[in-house]
Amino acid sequence: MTLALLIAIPLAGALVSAVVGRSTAVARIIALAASLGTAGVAAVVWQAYASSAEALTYEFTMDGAGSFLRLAADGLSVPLVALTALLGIIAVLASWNVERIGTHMSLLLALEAAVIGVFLAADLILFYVAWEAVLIPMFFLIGGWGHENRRYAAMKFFIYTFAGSALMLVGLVLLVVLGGTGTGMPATPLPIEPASQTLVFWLLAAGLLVKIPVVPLHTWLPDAHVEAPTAGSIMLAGVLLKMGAYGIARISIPYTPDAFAAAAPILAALGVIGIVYGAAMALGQCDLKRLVAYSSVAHMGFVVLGLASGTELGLQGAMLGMVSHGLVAGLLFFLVGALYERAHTRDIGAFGGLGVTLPRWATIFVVASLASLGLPGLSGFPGEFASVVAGFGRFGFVIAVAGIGIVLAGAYTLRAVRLVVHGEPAATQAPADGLQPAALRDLDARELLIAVPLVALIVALGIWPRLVTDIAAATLGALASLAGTVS
Amino acid sequence: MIVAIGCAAAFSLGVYAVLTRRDVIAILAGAELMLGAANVQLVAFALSRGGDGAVVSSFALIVLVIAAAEAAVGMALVVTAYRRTRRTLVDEFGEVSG
Amino acid sequence: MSANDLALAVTVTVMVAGAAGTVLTSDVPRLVISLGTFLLGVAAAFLVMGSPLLAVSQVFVYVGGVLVLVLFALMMVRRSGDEKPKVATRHDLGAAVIALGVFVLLAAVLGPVAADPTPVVTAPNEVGAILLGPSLVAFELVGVLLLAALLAVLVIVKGGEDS
Amino acid sequence: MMPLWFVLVAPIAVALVIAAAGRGPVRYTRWLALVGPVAAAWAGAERLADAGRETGVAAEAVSWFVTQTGSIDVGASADPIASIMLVVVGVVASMVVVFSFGYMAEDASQPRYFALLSAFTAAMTGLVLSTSLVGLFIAWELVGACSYLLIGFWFTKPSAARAAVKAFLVTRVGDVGLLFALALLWRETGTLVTADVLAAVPTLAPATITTAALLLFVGAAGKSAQFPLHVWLPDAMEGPTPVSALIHAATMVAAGVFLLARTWPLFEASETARLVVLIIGTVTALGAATIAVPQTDIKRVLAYSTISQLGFMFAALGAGAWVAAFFHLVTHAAFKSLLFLASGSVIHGSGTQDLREMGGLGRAMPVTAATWAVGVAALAGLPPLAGFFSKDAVLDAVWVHAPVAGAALFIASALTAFYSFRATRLAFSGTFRGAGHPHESPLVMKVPLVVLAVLAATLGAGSWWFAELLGGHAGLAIPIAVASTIIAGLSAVAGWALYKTGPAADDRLAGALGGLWRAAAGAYGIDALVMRGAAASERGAATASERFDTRLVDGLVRGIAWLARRVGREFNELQSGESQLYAALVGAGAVLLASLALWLGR
Repeated sequence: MTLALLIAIPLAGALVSAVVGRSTAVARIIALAASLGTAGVAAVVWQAYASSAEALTYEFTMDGAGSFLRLAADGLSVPLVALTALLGIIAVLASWNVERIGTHMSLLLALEAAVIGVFLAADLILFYVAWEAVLIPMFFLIGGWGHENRRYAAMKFFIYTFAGSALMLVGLVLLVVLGGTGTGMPATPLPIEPASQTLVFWLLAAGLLVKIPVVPLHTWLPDAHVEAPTAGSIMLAGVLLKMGAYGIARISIPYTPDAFAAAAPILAALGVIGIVYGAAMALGQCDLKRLVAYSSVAHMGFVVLGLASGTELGLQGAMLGMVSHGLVAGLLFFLVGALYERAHTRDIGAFGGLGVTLPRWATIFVVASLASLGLPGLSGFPGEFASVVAGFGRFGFVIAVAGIGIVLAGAYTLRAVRLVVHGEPAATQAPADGLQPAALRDLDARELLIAVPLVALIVALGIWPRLVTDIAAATLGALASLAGTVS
Repeated sequence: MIVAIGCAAAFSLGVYAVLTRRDVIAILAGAELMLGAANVQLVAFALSRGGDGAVVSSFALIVLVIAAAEAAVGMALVVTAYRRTRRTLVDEFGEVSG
Repeated sequence: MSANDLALAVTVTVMVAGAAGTVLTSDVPRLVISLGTFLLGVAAAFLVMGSPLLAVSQVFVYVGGVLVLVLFALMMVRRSGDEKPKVATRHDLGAAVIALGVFVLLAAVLGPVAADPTPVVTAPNEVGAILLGPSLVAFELVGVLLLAALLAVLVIVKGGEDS
Repeated sequence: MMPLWFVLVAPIAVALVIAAAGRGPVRYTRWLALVGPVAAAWAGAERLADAGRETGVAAEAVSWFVTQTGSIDVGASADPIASIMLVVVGVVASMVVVFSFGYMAEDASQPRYFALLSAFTAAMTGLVLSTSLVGLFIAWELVGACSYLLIGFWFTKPSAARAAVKAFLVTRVGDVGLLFALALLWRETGTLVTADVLAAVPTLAPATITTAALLLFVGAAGKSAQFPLHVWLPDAMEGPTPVSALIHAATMVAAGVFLLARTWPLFEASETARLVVLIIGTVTALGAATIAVPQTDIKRVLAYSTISQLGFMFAALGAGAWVAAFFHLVTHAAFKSLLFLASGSVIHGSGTQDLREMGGLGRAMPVTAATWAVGVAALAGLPPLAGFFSKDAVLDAVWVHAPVAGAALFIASALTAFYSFRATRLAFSGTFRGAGHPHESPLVMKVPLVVLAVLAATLGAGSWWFAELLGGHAGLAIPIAVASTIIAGLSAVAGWALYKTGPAADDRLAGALGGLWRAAAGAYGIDALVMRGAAASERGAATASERFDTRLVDGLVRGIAWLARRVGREFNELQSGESQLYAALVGAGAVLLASLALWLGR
C-alpha cells in the first residue's frame, strides 16, 4: 500500500496547490507538506526494503478491468525514489518566491509523482505512461517559468524525448507481444527469444539513450537547462536524466540480455565519448548553467560506462553515479539559480571574487565543484571509480580515453571556480545591470537549509558508498549475472 | 481481337482528349468517344461469349440512352457556365470568383 | 478472315479514325465531322454485330441529337471573334503517357480474351420483349432518368437567365 | 599505543573545529592545529620504538565496495616505512604550524589556513597508513585537493588562483595514471589490498607488471613533480611559504617516492620500469639543477632544488636502492623544509622574495642566517651534515648501477652546491639592496628553524640505524664520499666567491654562458609550451562546442524540419485548381494500380 502512497501524495499535493494556489503562503505550505510526506513514505519504503530485502509489490486491480497499475520497489528503484523524494523537497524550497507559485508547485509535484511512477512501475504500460507523463509538467515548467527563449528550449526538450519514446513504445509493445507474459514485469523477467532481442533492444535504446543523454542525442539538455527555472533544473538534472539509465537496467538488461551484451561495447564507447565530449564542451562554456549541463552529460557518461561493463561492480558504480550526480547537480543548479536570483546573469565573466563577497555561497560552490570533478571523500568519486575500474576490466585500455575526460573534468570545474570564486571582487565585477558587488547578499537561512543537508549527504556518500550499494546489491547482483552472460 | 484493340484505341483516344483539350465542349466530345467505345466493346464481348442478342441489345440500349442524357446535362452546364463567365477554357473557370 | 471479320475490321477502323480526328484536330468543323464519323462507325459496328435496333437508335440519339447539340454549343460559344474558331488544346506528354498506359492495359487484358463475335441477328421485337419483359423496371427507370435530365437542363439553363 | 584511527580522525575533527570557530578565537584554536601532526609523530615514534618486537599493528580493514566476485577494502596499518613517514610528516607539520603562528599572524582568514593545514595532515597520514591501494588513491587525491586549496589560499591574487588550478590539473594527469594502474591491478589480481597485490606479483605477466609499474610511476611523477610533470611546482610558490615548506618540500612531493617504496616488489620485478624511473630521475635532477642556478626568486631556487633532489631519489629508486632513496627523502624533508621556512623568515623580514633586492641579511637576521647556512650545507652534501650521508648513499647506488647516470648526478650535486651558496651569498652577505630595513623574525618562527637545523645536522648519524631497520646496506662508500665532498666543496666555494660582487655576477655569467643562461632561467620553455597548449585547448573547446554542437547536431535537427517544410510546399503545388491535372492523376493512379494488380495476379 505504501508504494501507491508514494505516487498519491505528490499527485494530491499537485491538485490541491493548483486549485488553491492563489495565495503564496498556502501554496508553499501544501507543496512543502506534500514533498515532506513523500519523503517520509520513501524513508519507510527504504527501511522496509532494507530489512526484508525482497521487493515490495503493490497491485491495484479493478475487478474485471484487469490491472495495469502494478508497482514494485527493489534495490534498483528504492535509492532513486529516495533521491527523487529528497530533490522534491529541495526543488520546493528552491522555488519559494517564484511568481504564479500555485501552478508552479503543482507542476513540480506532478513531475515528482510521474518520476516516482517511472521508478516504481512494474508494468510495461504503466512505465510508458509515467515516462510520457513526466514530459508534460517539465514542458510547462520550462515553458512557463523559463528565461529568454524558453519556448524553443521547452519545445526542443519535448520533441527530442517524445520522438525517442515513440520508438520505445514500439519496443515495449514488441516486448509484450514476444514476452507473452502480459504487460506485467515479474521480479525476474525471462528474456525474449534471441533473434528479435537486438531489434527490441535498439528500439528501447532509442528512447532511453535520448533521456540519459548520450552524446549525439544530447543537444536538448544544455538548452533545457539554461532556460529552465531553478526548481526545474534541479529535478531535470537530479532525476529525469536517471530515467534513461534506470530503463536500461530495468528493461533492457533482463529482457534482452544477449543483445545488451552484444551492444555493451557500443554503449561503453558512447559512455566514454560522453565523458570526454561533455567535459570538453563544458570547458568552453561561459554560461554557468550550460556548463553544469555539459558536466551532467559527462557524469552520465560514467553511468553508461558502468552499465555497459555488465559486472556487479560496474552496476554499483552506475547506481552510485546516478545518486551522486542527482545530489551534486541538484546542489550546483540550486547555487547557480540562487546566484541568478541575485545578479540576474549566469555569465561566468560577470562574476569574480565571490569568495570575498559571498563567502558561504563560495564555500558550498567549491565543495560542490570538487564533488563534481570526482574528488575522493565526496560522492562523485566512488561512482566514477567503480565505473572506470569495471569498464577497464571489461573493455581494456580503450577506456583510458576516459582519463582525458577525468582531467578535463578537473579543468572546467576549477576554471569555473577560478573565474567565479577567485580573483578580485571589485575589479572583475562587471555589473550586469549596474549591480554593485555589495548588493549580492549571501545565502540566507532557507537557502542554507537546502544546501547544507545536500553537502552532508555528498560527504557521507563519498566516505561510505555502501549506504546506497548495500541496498542495491541484491538486485544489481542478479542483473550483473544476467548482463554478463556473453563475455 | 480486332474489336477489342479498336475499342481500346478509341477509348484511350477519348482519355487523351479529356486530358488535353482545354475547351470544355471538346472534353465532352472526348467523353462521348469513351462511352461509345465502351458500349461497342460491351456488346462485342457479350455476343462473343454467346450472350443472347436481345438481352445484350437491351442492355446496350439503356446504356446508350443514359449516355445521351449525360451528354445533354453536360452541354447545359457548359452553356450556362459560358454565359456567366464568358469563358470556355476549362482552366480559366477558376479565375472568376462566384 | 471471314466476311464478318472484314466488316468488323472496317467499322472499327472507321471508329478509330473518327476518334483520332476528334482528338487531334483543333478546327471546329473538322472536329464535329470526325465525331460524327466515330458515332456512325459505332452504329455500323452495332449493325455488323447483328443488332439493327441498336444501330438505328445510336444514329437517332447520337448523330441526330448529341452531335447537333455539340455543333450548336460550339457555334454559340464561338460566336464572337472573326478568326476561324479554334479548339484550344494543351498537348502534353503526361496525358499521352497515361492514355497510352490505358490503351496498353485494355489491349493486354481484353485482347486475348475478347474474341470477335459471330453475328447473331436479333430482331427488334425480341429486344422489345426483353425491355418490357424481365427488365421492365430498368426500362421505366430510364424513362424517369430522362425526365430528370430534361428538368435538370431546364433548371440549369433557366437558372442562368436572371443573373 | 596511539590508535591509528585517532591519528586520522583527530586532524579532521580539529580542522572542522577551527573552521567553525571562525576568526574570533583563532588565536587559541590555531594551537589545535598541532594536534594532528603531534599525534602522527607520536604514533610513528611509538611504532618505530617497538619496531623490533612486532612488525605492524593488525590492519583494521573495512570493505568499501562489496560484490559477489570480490570486495574493495580500505584499511590502515603502520609498517616501518609508514611509521618513518609518520614521524617525518608529524615533525615537519608541527614545525610548519608553529612557524605559521608568526608568519600568518596578521592574515585575515587564518581559520581557513589552519583548518586546511590540519586537513592536509590528515590526508597525508591517510596516504601513508593506508593498506589498500584504493585508500592510498583516495588520500592521494585529497592531498592534491588540499594542496590546490592551500596554493590558492590568497585566491584574490589571480596568479595564485591560476597556479592552484595548474597544480591540481598537472597532478591530476598523474592521478589518472595511478587510477588506471589500480584498474589494471584489480583486473589482473582481483584485489586492491596492497599486500595481496604485491604477493600476486610473481604470478602476473611481465607486460602487465611493467605497464602497472609505469602507470604507478606516472602517478608518482605527477605528485613528485618529475619531468615532464614538474611544471606546476615552481608556480606553486604562489602559496604561503610555510605551505611550500610542508607540502612542496617535505610531504606531498615525497608521496611519489613513498608510493614507489610502498609498491617496491612491483618495480623490482620489472627491469624496464626501473630503467625509465632512473632515466627520468636523472634527467630531472640534472635539468632542474641547471634551471635553479639563474633563478632570482629565492623560493623558485628552492622549488627547482626540490625537483632536482626528488630527481636524485627517483634515480636511486631506478638504480634499485629504494632504502637509499627513502633515507634521502627523510633527510631532504628536514633540510628542505628548514630552507623554505628560513626563506619564509627572510621574506617576512625583508619584505621581498627577489635575491637581487636582498643582501646583508646575515647581520640583520642572525638566527635565520645561521639555520639557513646549516640547511644549505646539508643540501650541498657537505659532511658531517645529513645531506652528505643520504646523497652519498644515493650517488653510490646509482654509480654502481649506471655510471653514466652517476656522472650526471655528480654534476647535478655540483650545481646544487653552486646555486645554494650563490643564493646564500646574495641573500646574506653584502649590503641590503631592498627598501626599508629587514628585521629578525619573532621567537615563534625562530624555534622551528633551530629544531629543523638540529635535525638537518644530526640525521646523518641515523643512516646505520635506518639501513638496519629497512634492510639496506649500512656504511659509507669511502671513494664516493670523498669524491662528492671535494666536488661539493669546490662548487660551494665557487658559488660563494663568484658572487662577492652581488647580483652583477649574474650578468657576467650570463655573458659567459650566453643563450644557455637565459634558457635555463626560462626553464627551457617547457612551462610556456604547456600553458600555451592549455589555453589553446580551452579556446578550442569553446569554438568546437559552438561549431560542432550548435551547428552540426542542432543543424541536423533543424535540417529535418526544413526538409519537412520543403516537401510540404512541393505537394501543395499539386492543388493548383486545374481539374485536368486531377483527371490526369486519377488516370495515372488507375493505370498504376491496374498494372500492379495485373503484375501481382499473373
